[in-house]
Amino acid sequence: MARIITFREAVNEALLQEMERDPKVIAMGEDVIGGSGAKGEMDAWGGPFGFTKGLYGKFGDRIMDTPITESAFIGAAVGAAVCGMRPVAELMYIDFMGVCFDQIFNQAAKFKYMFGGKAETPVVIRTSIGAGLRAASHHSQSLYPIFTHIPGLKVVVPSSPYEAKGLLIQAVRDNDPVIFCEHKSLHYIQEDVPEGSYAIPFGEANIVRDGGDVTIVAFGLMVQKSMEAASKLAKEGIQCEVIDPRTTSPLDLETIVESVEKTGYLVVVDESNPRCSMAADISAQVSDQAFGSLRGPVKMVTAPHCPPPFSDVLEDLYIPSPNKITEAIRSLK
Amino acid sequence: MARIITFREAVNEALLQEMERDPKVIAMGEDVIGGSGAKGEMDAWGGPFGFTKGLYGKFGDRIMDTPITESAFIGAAVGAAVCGMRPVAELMYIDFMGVCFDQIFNQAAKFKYMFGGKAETPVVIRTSIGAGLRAASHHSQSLYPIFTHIPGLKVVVPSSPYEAKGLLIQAVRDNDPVIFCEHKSLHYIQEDVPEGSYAIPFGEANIVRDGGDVTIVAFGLMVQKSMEAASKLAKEGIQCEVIDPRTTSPLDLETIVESVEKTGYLVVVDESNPRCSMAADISAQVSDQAFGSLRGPVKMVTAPHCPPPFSDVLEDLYIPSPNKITEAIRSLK
Amino acid sequence: MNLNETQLLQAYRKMRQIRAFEDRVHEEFATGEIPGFVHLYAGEEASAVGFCMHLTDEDRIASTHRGHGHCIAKGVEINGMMSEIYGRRNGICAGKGGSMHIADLEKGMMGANGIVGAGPPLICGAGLAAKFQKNGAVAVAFVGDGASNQGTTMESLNLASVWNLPCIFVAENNGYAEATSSTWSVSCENIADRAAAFGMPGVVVDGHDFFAVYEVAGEAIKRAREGGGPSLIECKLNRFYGHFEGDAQKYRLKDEVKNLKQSNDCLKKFADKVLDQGLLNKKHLAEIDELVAEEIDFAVNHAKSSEKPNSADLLTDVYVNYP
Amino acid sequence: MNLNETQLLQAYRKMRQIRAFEDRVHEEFATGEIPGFVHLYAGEEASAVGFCMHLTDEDRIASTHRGHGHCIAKGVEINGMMSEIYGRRNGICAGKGGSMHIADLEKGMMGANGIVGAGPPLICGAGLAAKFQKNGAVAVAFVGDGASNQGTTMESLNLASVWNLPCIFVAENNGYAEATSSTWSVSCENIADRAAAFGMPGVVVDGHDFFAVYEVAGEAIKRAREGGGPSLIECKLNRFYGHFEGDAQKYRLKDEVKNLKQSNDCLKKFADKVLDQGLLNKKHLAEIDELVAEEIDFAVNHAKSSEKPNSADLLTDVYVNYP
Ligand SMILES: Cc1ncc(C[n+]2csc(CCOP(=O)(O)OP(=O)(O)O)c2C)c(N)n1
Ligand SMILES: Cc1ncc(C[n+]2csc(CCOP(=O)(O)OP(=O)(O)O)c2C)c(N)n1
Ligand SMILES: [Mg+2]
Ligand SMILES: [Mg+2]
Repeated sequence: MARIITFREAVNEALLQEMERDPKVIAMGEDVIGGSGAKGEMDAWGGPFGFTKGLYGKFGDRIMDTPITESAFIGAAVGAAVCGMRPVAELMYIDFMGVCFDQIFNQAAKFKYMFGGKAETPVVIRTSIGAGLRAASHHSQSLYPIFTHIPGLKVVVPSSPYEAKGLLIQAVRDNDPVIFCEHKSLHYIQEDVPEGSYAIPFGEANIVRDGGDVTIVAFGLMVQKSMEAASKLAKEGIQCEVIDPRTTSPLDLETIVESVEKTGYLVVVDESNPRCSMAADISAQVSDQAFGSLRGPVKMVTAPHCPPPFSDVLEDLYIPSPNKITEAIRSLK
Repeated sequence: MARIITFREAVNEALLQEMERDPKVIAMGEDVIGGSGAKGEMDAWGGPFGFTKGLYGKFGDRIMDTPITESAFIGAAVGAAVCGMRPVAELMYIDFMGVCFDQIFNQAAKFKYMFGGKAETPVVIRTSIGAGLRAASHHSQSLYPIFTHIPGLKVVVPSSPYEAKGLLIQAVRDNDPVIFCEHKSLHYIQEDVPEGSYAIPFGEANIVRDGGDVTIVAFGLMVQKSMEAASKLAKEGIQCEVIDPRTTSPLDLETIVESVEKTGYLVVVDESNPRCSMAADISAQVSDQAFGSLRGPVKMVTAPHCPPPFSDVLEDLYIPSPNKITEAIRSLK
Repeated sequence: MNLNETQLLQAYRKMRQIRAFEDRVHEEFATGEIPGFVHLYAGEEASAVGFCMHLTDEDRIASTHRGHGHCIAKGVEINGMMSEIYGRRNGICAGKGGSMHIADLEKGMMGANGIVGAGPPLICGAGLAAKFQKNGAVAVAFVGDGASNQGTTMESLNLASVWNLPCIFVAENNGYAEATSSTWSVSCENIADRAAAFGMPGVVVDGHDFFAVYEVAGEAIKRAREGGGPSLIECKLNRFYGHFEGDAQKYRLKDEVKNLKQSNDCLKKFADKVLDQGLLNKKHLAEIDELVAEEIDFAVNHAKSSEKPNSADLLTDVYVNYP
Repeated sequence: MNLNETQLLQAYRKMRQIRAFEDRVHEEFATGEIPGFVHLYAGEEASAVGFCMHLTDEDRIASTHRGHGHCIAKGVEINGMMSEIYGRRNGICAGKGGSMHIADLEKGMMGANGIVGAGPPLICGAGLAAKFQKNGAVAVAFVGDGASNQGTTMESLNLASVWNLPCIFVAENNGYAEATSSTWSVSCENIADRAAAFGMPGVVVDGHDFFAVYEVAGEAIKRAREGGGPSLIECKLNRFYGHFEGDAQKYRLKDEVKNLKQSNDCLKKFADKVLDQGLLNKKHLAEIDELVAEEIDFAVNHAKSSEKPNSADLLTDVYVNYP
């Protein structure tokens, strides 16, 4: 029996189930409860998007509001992780990473290595990514390539409610630091999601659509856009294979390479800016590993090399669209 | 007549000449003078590597020590730039970016765009990069891919004293924010550097060595390592063309593509970690633009996907070596 | 307090402009025509105006996500602002910035900011520039109570003190950072108490009282202009709307805003005082109210009927030049 | 002060170990055999030992780039430390961390740190974990005077206060951050004065006086264990070497260190007091000195004769698992 819920609800459910399962799981962030110290209701927000709503009622002090001090509370999550807890911290927007990146990339990511293997840092940092809300340059970026660049981090970019639930459960159970990137334009997407708990392993790509003519690799919201493009092209007789790697690090290169060996063509769709991006990363790795199979250049469909603009007209041009994807594919054939 | 000076001296001279030329140029950073408030000598350090030594004697208050608060003083440099000054701030190690990245990537980089073109932010951030000093994970990274990813920033990676002087002079005169990455293993490299002032334009690659068999693109210290590899291979009859793009953003793709059209083979040498790296970036762009000219896969020689290790044995394996470059090239042929 | 009639009229006019601007944006937002995130400054006007009345275009301010009031107080043109909020090509930022990034460097307005706590470092830079430019200018950073905890803010207090910069840090304590009370998030009684930790004067002022703000601001600014260094001033005030447009405000008591509007409206307080003391008369104020209503009306109509950016604009102004 | 003989011997032994360790590393560094950047703690021993004497393995500390003293005080094994500093495979971090990253989580030592100000947020996390684990543990962050200005440190003071964490922040004010005087970089009289800005007790203590540190530390730690929340304690002390090995120290007066060693050596002060008061005798101390000298000698020889890592180690321990 189908149980249709939103991405938001899927994330909430994953958190709830993991907090029920393991008392070591705690959560923290700015207004993840909402109302601390105020005279009105507690749990007034549940995070700016309501993702953590209701957890306070169920888990009390295991979920904590924080002052606006990302270095301190993300660092606290990292420190608590190394001391045996399993914190899930919310970095409200990935755009805010610039005030707390050190605790993520020099501390969490490197402890295990620097300490000769003797540390584990099972922290999850949930954060929202992506353009589309007319939220302008400081609230619309897709900075996961920066996190992907850092050895020691795992980076997850879920593409749907089903994926979000299973991947977040895995993130909480995972023993390495995980950056979990929730695209703001997916929040209200709905789909059938099992009520029970399930974990989707990291580093295993999902072949969302089979096809023999061209391989599309896409992340997060871009999987949806790629599926639209694939449907259009199918009508013209071009069969796209759409691959959602789920995690940028680790990356399931094997599945991508296998597909390219079959299709001979690859298009990577990535909402981040183009330079040193995931699109470039996958293009380069596939060129390296499957050069002989490529029958045309790997095409990259990304945001342009500019900050996310505010105005709707410009923002719509900024975000990779199904049209741009179909154009890229047509340019190959 | 040859005038042989070190990289360190070349940088010092560039700063000195620009500060003499333009009273708007000011400099700041932790111990860039050294001795503020102390009872001993002023100008006791001139920066941890002595790069700014002597400037205090010449320019007094135009060079400033700072407390250890990178967000505040890098942000102050950015703010002063937008208010008509031309600050050169020293971020001692690029590894420290995590405590001040916001002021760089959300503020400096985006002002012009967000403000509809009405701001200019001519700030230079000098910083040291690279492994080799056994300085371990927090003092050895080559994080320029992260800065290259950000629209609005320019990123310079000089490869020699001559290059450093000309590129830093350009950086100070440039009207956009510039990240200037000085490799620690280049500090004492010497070469002939003109005494007079000269600017090397951004986005114009330098063909360091001509060759028809394979193109090597390399940055910073890696140019030197690539030249070693090229000399070795020349003895075996393989002629490498070695290209130093000088700036990763803007990138002179044209020169690289022209070379690849000639040689058919490309190896990119990049000391940063491999994922979403400059190696991947150039590989992907060349594959896109010159697919038809490539006669083999683009090979990437980078640091592995791990933090920089401390022990000399491990660090030597971490840094791309001439050997690894020649191996990559031999694997092509 | 030595404000002449012209100044009093100006103060009232600015505060009324801000209020009318915000009330109208609130209404217009509800129609769905204004895109993005909008944070309104209504209720806090006395702070922005009390400070900016002392400033010229050479003096700089840095603002927050809640920036409309600071912009207007600093002289940013209202039509350009409204067009910007509507994402139009003739917006003050060409439609690229929106509500959270309005800036006008010619007016000394260094930008609203999407990053909490990003302003204070920038203002250290503005203060530093003023020192080198020897123009006697000062630089003012407005931050919220939430932002007052941010490391960037506290680092800046220290830097401004160490470098003896002509900077003023204004903590606008409106009681909340989003849904979190400042009584909870700020670990000391008054934000201004933190001034002692940075060797500078700290003053708490009633942010609903324009005259009190004006006076305290004047002293700090004078001191800074004369080389006396930075200050930290906390304005205790209230916001009349939610954190952002769309906020259900359940963290507030039911009648909180209603009561605040009655007891702590800076515009009402201002009017009462100037009328009481016979400094201005009712006609003065009524004329301004009417004029401002027309201005805002015009700005909205102007914005709505203005063109949106076109596709060629997407890639302009990323760099001054990029080969 | 209620230290029995065993405790006094332990205190002296730890301080002597640190001193001997650092003096020896200083010598060995000069031979060129020790790679990388090394920052020595000699002169500051009373702080690390004065605090760590109150702690068990369940209690956590976070250290700085100048970490050897904190490690030894917290019980990290000296041979493993020395091997680490020499980059050997049997180093406490398998040769991957080096001097700036020595850690031993089993001993509650969360790491030296290459990033100034990185420790305090981590210590908030350790304090938080202790709260959930209900083990009565506390968490102590050591920071320098330079680090005390860093935003991360001040944010952590606020967070620890707001969350009422069992954390102690120890500002080791040795007068300098690199070549910069703390009288210049810290914009108030005492770092401990900043405690008021975060609603916690702040205490200044003579960091050359083990007994004074021990007492102040004990109170703060007791308070934290009992749920009374965080404290900020400033130890005024001195470092006997340069910022790092190789520092010419021109920012110091010529005889500064020489004089300090005479007047402000925590080991001398300790010895004088315990001998004066007849708490220990000369033989006690001499035995320890000798024992420690042997320990350090052994550690150095052991390190030098130990294997370096091998190439297979390069890619291990980046992740717990990575498919
Ligand atoms: C670095 C950063 N963290 C969090 C946010 C999200 N955010 C935007 S406004 C805000 C609350 C700010 O509160 P305060 O400083 O009191 O200003 P007010 O909204 O009350 O004017 C938060 C948490 C942000 N924009 N930037
Ligand atoms: C974020 C950061 N900024 C700068 C540095 C470089 N640095 C290392 S130690 C140091 C001085 C620290 O001074 P203090 O905190 O007083 O500690 P001390 O060295 O005196 O023990 C500096 C500036 C760093 N490692 N990290
Ligand atoms: Mg507020
Ligand atoms: Mg110090």
